[in-house]
Order: sequence, then structure tokens, then C-alpha cells
Amino acid sequence: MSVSVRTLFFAAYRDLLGTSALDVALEGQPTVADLVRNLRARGAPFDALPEQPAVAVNRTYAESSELLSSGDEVAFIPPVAGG
Amino acid sequence: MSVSVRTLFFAAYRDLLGTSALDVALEGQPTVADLVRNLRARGAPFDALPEQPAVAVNRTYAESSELLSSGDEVAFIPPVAGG
Amino acid sequence: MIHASVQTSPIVPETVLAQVGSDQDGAVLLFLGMVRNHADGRAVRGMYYDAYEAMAVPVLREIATEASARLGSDRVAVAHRTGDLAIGDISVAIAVSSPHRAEAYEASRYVIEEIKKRLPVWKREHYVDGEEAWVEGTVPPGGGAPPHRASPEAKTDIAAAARGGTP
Amino acid sequence: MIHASVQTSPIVPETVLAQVGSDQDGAVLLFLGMVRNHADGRAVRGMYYDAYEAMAVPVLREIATEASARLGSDRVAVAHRTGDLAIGDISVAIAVSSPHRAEAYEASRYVIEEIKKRLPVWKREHYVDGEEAWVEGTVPPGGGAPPHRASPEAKTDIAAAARGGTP
Repeated sequence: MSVSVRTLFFAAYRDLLGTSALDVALEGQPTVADLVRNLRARGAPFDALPEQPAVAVNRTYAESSELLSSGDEVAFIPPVAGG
Repeated sequence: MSVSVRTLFFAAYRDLLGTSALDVALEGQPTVADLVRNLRARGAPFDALPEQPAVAVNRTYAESSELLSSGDEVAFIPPVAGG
Repeated sequence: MIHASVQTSPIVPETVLAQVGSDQDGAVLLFLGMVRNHADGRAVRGMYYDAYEAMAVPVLREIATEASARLGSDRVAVAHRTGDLAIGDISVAIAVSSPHRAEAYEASRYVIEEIKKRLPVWKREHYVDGEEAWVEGTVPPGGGAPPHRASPEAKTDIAAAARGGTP
Repeated sequence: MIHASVQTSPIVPETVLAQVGSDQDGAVLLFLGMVRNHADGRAVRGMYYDAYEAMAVPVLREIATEASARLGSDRVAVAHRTGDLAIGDISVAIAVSSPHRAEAYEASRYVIEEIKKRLPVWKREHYVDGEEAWVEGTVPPGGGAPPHRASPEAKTDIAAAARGGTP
């Protein structure tokens, strides 16, 4: 059984990866940390993502231990600079 | 030789005395404190003025020891409440 | 440029705001003091502001200049109203702008706190029940004690006291 | 009522100001964040604001609601701009009103500080010399370290770094 999530990339992360969104399928009961490992394991440019990026699951900041479900929207949040 | 000053009264002081200005002649080398004593010695309602009111001489806050000169404008400043 | 005025005409916030700002500035702060409908739990219907105008203008300018030094910019504008004000009317407007926000907040706050400490302005509250009283104020620097008071919280209304009126 | 918006259209200060205020309130505070012509000593000609809008709107509303609790009033309005902004354009406007001024200053400051800590918004500076870079931001709560950086003060521009561009 696999879990499909929609990942979003903004600002510097989007520029780094050259994409603003990516669908990712993960095996088992994956956490945010598993998703990050999956992406970073893809080599350049994904390996330039931080090991522990700020992440929001369904538009709320999440810990790296948070479990993911199919259909989740997982956004990688670079350091913010509003105001 | 006497020193003539113009005294001004605002807000609660004006209501107390029923006047907004008074010319006062003082003998010798009078200070602010001498002026206050002169006024308070006049009896009611002047004796309801505080012994050490805030006073401005020529539109600048002054100590009670400040010497007065003829033509000075001496304002009695009740506790302020701007803003 | 520093702006300071004491005026009987209504204060227009846009006008005060337009007196500050610069391409160098990242932060603008506008404070408005308004007449509110209550004071110490009592319903208020309006306020009369009295001023020693010949002194209030230079004192207001002095306060604005001191704030400007803290702000590190000359973009400070302050206007104080006098006369009869209704609920919701603006009694004071303070606009500041500066490259960074911390200084803007500090300078804006400085202006309103100093106004309350030393601007020769007084206000008389008109209550809904028909009574009125001078608002208990702050003794300015160098000043002595205020006149006869029942308690530190009491309203200064020595005229009413002299008449044997309501405390 | 609490107002929170993220908008591509220009922010009109009067509109945000009109969203607060009440007959009970004696203090109104309006903060405007503007695009300034310099950053870290470098001449800036404009700024591009990017946002995760679907998240930024609820986060902004959450910040405004927290500020409202500190303020003791529901009169909080905040608007954040996105897209291309020129020097002097308003990037953020925060209006609050309350019976007393201390709470208004505290709540206004709270909103801008929290925006900078956790609102999912990013800005890209366009310099007069033709270069551009994402502004070094703040790691939001629960977030890890930002990606590859030369120094804590350096601009985050991993795209340029990847291209071998100017640091």
C-alpha cells in the first residue's frame, strides 16, 4: 500500500528545484521525515534541500515526525520574509 | 522699585479664580515662589491654589526659585491632560 | 521635516500621514487618540480641550524634535486638537516614519507619553448624566502638587468644590 | 471584527483603517510596511513578494486573532500585498484600535513580529545594479535549518548558487 502526497515548493526552493509542485508516492506509514529523505535521495538538485526543512501539512506547520496520508498537501517552506 | 508680571490661569485654576489673567506687582527681586505667596495671601479663592503649583515663565516650565522680571508672562499650569 | 500643530479644526489623518514618509523608510506608524464614550466606568458624551496655545505649540515641537532624535529621522508629524470634540473625534494624531520599525514604534510611543506628561492641555469630560469635570491630569516636570484633591483618583474640579457642587 | 487579507491589488491605508475603530476606543494605531530604496547598504529598485496564499490567509487570520486577545478588542485588520512592488509601495498594513493605547501598541507590534516569524511569504529584492536575490528570512516554528548558506547574514539564493552566479 502506498501513500500519495502533493508536495509544493516556494521561493528559493522552487528556484532550486525548477518546479513548484511534485506528486510523491511513499511506502508504508510515511512521516514528513520520510518524504524529505525520499526527495533528498534523488540527487542534485534535490540533495540541496535542507535535512530538516520547515514543512506545512495541509497548510499547518508540522513536525518531522508527523504521519502523512494520501491526498495531503505538503509544502516546503523556506525561511519566511514577510512584512 | 516694583516688578510687574502678567499671570495666566487655565482650566481648573481659571474656574477656581473666575479669571484667566491678572497683572501683579511685586517688590524687590521676586521669585516664582514670591508670586505664589502673594496670590495665596489674598484669601479665598486664591488660597485654594497649591503652595507649589507648576508654573511656566515666558512659556517654559520654571522652578519656584526662578527670578521674575517686569513683563514676564507667568502661567499657572494645572496637572496636564493632553492626548 | 518636523511638523507640530495645535488646531481647532478637525484633524485629518491622511494629512498628518502625508507629512512623513521617504524612499528610505520601511516603516510608517500613525497613532490616533480618539474621544471615547466612557471614562472610569462613566458614560461620556463629549470632551472639551483647553490649551495654553502659545506654550503648547513650542512644547509639542520640542517633543517631536526629541522623538526625531530617537527615530534617527526627521519624519515626525504631530497635531493636537482643541475645543469641543464629540465621541470618535480625533484629539491627537502622531505620524512617524523611519528605515526600521523598532525606532518607529519607540518614537511614536515617546510622543504620546510626553504629551501626557507635559503638554499644557486640559480636558473637561461631559458625561451623559449632564455633569462635567476636568480630567485628573499629570503634574508636569518641575511642578508642585495639584490643588485640593479628595484622593489621587478623584477628578480635579475645584470650581465645583468651591461652589459646593457634586464632587 | 477581525480582518485578514493577502492581496495582489495595492493596499489602501484608509480602507484598512476604516476596518477598526469603535465608540469605546481611545487609541487607533496604523502600521505601514513600505518598500524602501536600500537594504544592507545596497540600492534597491523594487521587490517581488511571493506567498503560499492558501496557507498565508489562515496564518494571518490566526496572528490577528492572537493579537486581538492581547488587545482585549476585536478591532484588528491586517492586509499583506503580493507581487511586484515599487519603492514606496505598501507591503503590509496593520490597524488596531482599543480603549487604551498600551494594548494598541503591543498588539500592533505583535502582528508585525509574528508575520516576520511565520507568515509563508518571501521577498526577492531587485537591486539597482541589476542583480536580485531572495531576502534572507526567518526559519518558522518547527522548521529546520535553511538550505546551504555562506554565513548567517548572507542572502539565500541557492538558485544563483546552483548556476554558479554571484553570491
